[in-house]
Amino acid sequence: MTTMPSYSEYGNHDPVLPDPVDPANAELPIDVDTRLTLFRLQQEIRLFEKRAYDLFLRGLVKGTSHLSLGQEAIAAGFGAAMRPDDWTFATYRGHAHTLARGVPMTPVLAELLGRANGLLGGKGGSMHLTSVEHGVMGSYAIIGAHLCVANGAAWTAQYNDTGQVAVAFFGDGTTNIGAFHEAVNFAKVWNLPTVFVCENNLYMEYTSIGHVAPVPNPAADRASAYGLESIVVDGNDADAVYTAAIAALDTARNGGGPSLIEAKTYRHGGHSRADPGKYRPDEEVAAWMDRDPIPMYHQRLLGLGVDEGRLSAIATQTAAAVETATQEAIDGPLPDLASIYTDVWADGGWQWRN
Amino acid sequence: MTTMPSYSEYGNHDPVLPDPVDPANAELPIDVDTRLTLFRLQQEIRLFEKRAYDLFLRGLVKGTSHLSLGQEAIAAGFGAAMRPDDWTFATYRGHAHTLARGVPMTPVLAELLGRANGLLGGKGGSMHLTSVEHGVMGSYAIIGAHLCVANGAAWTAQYNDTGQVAVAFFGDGTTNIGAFHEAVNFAKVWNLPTVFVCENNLYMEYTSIGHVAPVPNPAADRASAYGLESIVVDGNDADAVYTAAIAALDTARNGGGPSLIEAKTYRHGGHSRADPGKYRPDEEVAAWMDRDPIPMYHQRLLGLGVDEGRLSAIATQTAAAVETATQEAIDGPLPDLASIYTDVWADGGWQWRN
Amino acid sequence: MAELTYRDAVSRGIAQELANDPNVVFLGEDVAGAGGVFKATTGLLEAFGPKRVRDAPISEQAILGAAMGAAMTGLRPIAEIMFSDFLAVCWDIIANEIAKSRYMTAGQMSFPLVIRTANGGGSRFGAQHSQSVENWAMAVPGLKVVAPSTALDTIGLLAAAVRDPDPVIFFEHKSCYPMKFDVPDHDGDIVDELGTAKVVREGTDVTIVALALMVHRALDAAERLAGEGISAEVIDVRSLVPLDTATILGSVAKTSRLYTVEENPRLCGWGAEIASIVAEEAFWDLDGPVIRITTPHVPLPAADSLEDATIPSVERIVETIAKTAPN
Amino acid sequence: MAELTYRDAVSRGIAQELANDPNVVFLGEDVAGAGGVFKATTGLLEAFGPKRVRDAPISEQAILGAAMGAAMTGLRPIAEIMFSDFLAVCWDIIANEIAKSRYMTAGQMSFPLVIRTANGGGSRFGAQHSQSVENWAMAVPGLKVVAPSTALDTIGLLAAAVRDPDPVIFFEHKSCYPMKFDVPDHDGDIVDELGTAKVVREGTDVTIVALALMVHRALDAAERLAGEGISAEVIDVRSLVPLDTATILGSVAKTSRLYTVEENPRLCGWGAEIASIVAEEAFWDLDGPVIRITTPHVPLPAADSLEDATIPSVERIVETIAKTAPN
Ligand SMILES: Cc1ncc(C[n+]2csc(CCOP(=O)(O)OP(=O)(O)O)c2C)c(N)n1
Ligand SMILES: Cc1ncc(C[n+]2csc(CCOP(=O)(O)OP(=O)(O)O)c2C)c(N)n1
Ligand SMILES: [Mg+2]
Ligand SMILES: [Mg+2]
Repeated sequence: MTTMPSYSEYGNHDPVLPDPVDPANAELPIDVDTRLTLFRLQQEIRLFEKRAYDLFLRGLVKGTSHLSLGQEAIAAGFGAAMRPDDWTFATYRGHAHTLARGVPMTPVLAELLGRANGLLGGKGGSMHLTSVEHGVMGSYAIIGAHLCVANGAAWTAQYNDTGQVAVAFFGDGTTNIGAFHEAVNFAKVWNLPTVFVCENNLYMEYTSIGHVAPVPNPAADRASAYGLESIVVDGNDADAVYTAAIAALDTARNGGGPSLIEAKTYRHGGHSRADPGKYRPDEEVAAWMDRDPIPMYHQRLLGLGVDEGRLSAIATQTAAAVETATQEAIDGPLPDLASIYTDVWADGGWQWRN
Repeated sequence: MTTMPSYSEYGNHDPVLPDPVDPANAELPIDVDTRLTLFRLQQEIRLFEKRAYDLFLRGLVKGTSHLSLGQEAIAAGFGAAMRPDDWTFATYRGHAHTLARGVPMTPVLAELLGRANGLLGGKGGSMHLTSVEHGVMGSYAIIGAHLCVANGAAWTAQYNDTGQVAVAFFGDGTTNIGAFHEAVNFAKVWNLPTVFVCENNLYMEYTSIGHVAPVPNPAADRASAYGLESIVVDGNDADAVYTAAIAALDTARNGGGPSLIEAKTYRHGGHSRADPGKYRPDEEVAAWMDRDPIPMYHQRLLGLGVDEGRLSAIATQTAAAVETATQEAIDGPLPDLASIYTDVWADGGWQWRN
Repeated sequence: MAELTYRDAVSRGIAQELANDPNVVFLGEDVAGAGGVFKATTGLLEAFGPKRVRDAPISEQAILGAAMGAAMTGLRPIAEIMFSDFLAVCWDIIANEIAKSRYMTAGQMSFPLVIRTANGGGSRFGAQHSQSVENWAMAVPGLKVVAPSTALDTIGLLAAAVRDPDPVIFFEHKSCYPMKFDVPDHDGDIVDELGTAKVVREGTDVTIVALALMVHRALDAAERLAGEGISAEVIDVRSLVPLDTATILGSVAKTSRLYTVEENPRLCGWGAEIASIVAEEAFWDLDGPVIRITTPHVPLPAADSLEDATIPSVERIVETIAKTAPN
Repeated sequence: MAELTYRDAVSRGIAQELANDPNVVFLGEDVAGAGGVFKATTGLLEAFGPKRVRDAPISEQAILGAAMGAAMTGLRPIAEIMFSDFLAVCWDIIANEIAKSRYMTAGQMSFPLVIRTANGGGSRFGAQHSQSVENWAMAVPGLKVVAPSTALDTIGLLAAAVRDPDPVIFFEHKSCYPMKFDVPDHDGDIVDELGTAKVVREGTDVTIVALALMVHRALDAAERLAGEGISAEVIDVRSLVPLDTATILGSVAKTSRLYTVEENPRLCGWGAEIASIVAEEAFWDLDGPVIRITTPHVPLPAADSLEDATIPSVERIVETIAKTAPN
């Protein structure tokens, strides 16, 4: 008799609760300036994305949008750890990673609104944020591909011996697609300086990762298949992420080849703007909301003796920056329709015939 | 400083030598009739393929062809272990697996010659041997796909609770492609009765698997990534293969889900008819020729007290069958040109318009 | 007569076929528990259970491989590929395996399966979630290709696709999902016929051939052209393979002028195929150039203002025809 | 004047470009140590070393992803996909990523890369190793598409492709590899120009447009047609994107009759695109139907006798034209 796996009801599976915070992370050797940067980056992403969400509700953001609310510590940890000339490869859930590399808020928000002053002049939209100038080498909306593309940048670094590293972010659900396998394997075979970072937020779109992956840690439990070390970090703790990032980046820079890091986290909202996220057990949502990386990090900094005033100043500055960006984005003109016909080719045009 | 992996020269890499035969395999609880079947199947494949090779040299086989000379124990082991209603999914290197399921020699050889009495009327060729009647559900020439397709047959078995099993054969090089990952993972997630059999013959086409895979056992070392057991068998010992096959088939039939088996073996010739196989260290080739599965098995049977006469009778019968098949294939007419326009659709035709 | 959205027509069509034949099964990503990201498959899991309506990992090759292997062994799978852009990640299974295996095996195997996928623009999703790729499928021998424009056609053509013994790629248009249509009351199952185009508006001066969302725009354009004294016949192609060339050639014989309205980018679209058929077989019927109105040969931009100016609009159809048609 | 096979022209072209620019790199399966399964890349590893000529695992998505990422960061990769049929396993990287990323990023990135692949039939390899899929690439905005028919064109167009700042899919025809061609002595690099068709035979009665292997058949057919009193002009399209429509339209203006000879299966081929362009823009020049001579819309059979009767042959070209052309 062949049997189907037992089917736990939708939205009614066992809740997956967060581990308690490891107090040792407060002891990690990270200087206060870096910690303040980590705090600031998380704040920026949080406030920016909350605003983006408000603007959806006001009907100003027309397409889809995928927020990282709750997952900010990962983008911040890597943003602070990466060298300015390192490369980020993000997914459709890429606002956080774009901001974390220093891209200003206005062009990002204007892009979400489809304005001419958008980062991509309105041609890319929320899912394709890119700023080559800041090392943000694209946000990719079809699962898996960008892991392969990141290897190519890493290859350039290896070829030119520049010490640059390519970092690719992706989700738990992505570990099931073929391109994930090809990319990680290829990076190891070619010994490329690529760091693969799985943000395991426990769900693909609406389906629990436990339903669709046969191992508890969908990235880390597969590392050995590529001769890599299994690495799991607390993705809600910026210090833990930062520390793991520094280690993996150093390894890559020094010819030690790729790493695969799995960061456990949770998104506060739904998968995309269309999704209320009702498939998640209440208890699970509540437990993870209690593990919100930002208040937690705020507490940590206070515990480490940082002055509350410095933290609230960062929050205030960030809020002001969001206001400015909002105004500039809303004031942005619509793109020139002629831009439909630009930039297919490197000559700036689109001509396919004479 | 980033470094490239050291590059061992083409055809000059370290030889990979076979393990010695495990004498315990002679003690495996396999009855003599089964062992004679294993012997006969290996003989049939060997003599058939040698003849196929002669016919290439005579210019009668027009396309390409990929032989399993040296790898016969794997097809034989599974052929003997499978239930008649189980399903085989083979690659372009599929003559062996087709014969091992009981498909007669004449239509297989005639197909290689592009004749009307070919298994596929000349429409498929060497790389696509299929006999649904015998459970040979296709030979697939693009790496990886058929592992996914095998799951579909396994799904039907699961859906109808028939106890049938789908067995997919593939090579070491295939473990690097995305479809491998998706297929094995999917089989485990859906708990499907699929048995994945990697015939590790140490080379992809002309490149040593050691150059392009980061783990020593490209299939078995990846099993844990899918929550599966790591299984390596001696692919040149039909008894070892048969025993592993029975175990995996039983597990699958009884609702225990998929297995991934890696069988170590070696091809005697080149990758395909175009390839002299010069990239292989002489010492390596010699050591594996000494480990030829057929003389080895012959010796085993004699050691187990089987009469030499029974073995030579099998050899003689097989040789006669190959002669008959050769004659019937060569005598086969060319396909009717009208067959170009048949069997695109289930109605037998090709019409795409009115 | 009931009102039904195109979106609900999809789930009604699937439900009808699951009820009709116990060998019909349905799989995809987020299709069961979640009812699909477009909410076009809600209620199916509840009605038919997890054995027949099944969620899959993000593994499009595995999904379509499973559909193929199941079809060759007796099931009749319906597989969802969430966005048609993602056909590219499993194109090998579609174009090289599913399409060719019946032929290569001299008819030993059949592939009664349907691949449903959300096609087309208008949702401001950008270049990787908005493509119209029906021409990719049309270009591959061995695939049937269908793209309905209304709720009724969605039910009927989906049923025909599921009951067809060959593989069908079924393109649902994302911008049609929310549209409401009248569906006449009907006893028993709604089952349409593949390979049949529909004259959705009769006319005498020009023939406009359109597909999916573009049918609605062509109809609006025809209405406006009537105001300018041009009588346009509008044909909803519905099925690219098999293709109902008789209906198209018949119309051109009457009007002597052909316009195609395509959402796929310009080069090698289905419009080029139909234009070429007409330029060969109805050449002597033609009174003027065959004109294709297409999305220009560029990837689709994301911003609403840009996207709307890229895909053929009612205005562009009207202007192009008014400028070039005799009246 | 030296004699060179098309096969050797490939390795000469790659070698020229590796020598010309230190940012040019080459990767693929079995391309370095083994010199390629078609022996079209022999000697490159020895001449340029393992840093620039590199073997890859069987991971087409990883290979093209690496090419794409390398191109956006300053290298100029040439990637081999062994058979063009296998483009289907990495079609996402090609059609959704490489083709669109420049546009989506408003020109922030460039993709100066070449994907070389062995295309076409005649080798009795069966339906999964014999396809002509140049039309797949032509249908995707953002890709340039080239297919040479001679050794000289192979060197020159490959060089032009490598030096071009945009992604080029370079289709080499398997049946051309063993063909020998005269290559004039030449000082310095051989560099041709994309987007230029060649009139390879002048004629006055009909225009035959062909690509790759079909150019040779069209030339043979033209020779035979001359014997029947029909003067055929033969155009080698060479580059599908950019497309040299001027040369084609110019020829049709002269002959008033167009025939396309395509190896890709019939529906939505490049012939349909050219036929449609002519039916729109040169309609008043035409004296009769535009006729496409194509592989029928079936997968390719493997047996030599069947394959030869499926792909357009010299006979079929001659018969079709003789039957329909004025003379
Ligand atoms: C090839 C492909 N299949 C399906 C999708 C649709 N899709 C978009 S996001 C997503 C879930 C991804 O889950 P995960 O990798 O966990 O990332 P997360 O969204 O949770 O960050 C899916 C299925 C896609 N974009 N590409
Ligand atoms: C997707 C794809 N890439 C490349 C090839 C060309 N190819 C045919 S066989 C082969 C090597 C396969 O090696 P392995 O899996 O070890 O099987 P073996 O041939 O050794 O039995 C390659 C690269 C192919 N058929 N399909
Ligand atoms: Mg996730
Ligand atoms: Mg091998």
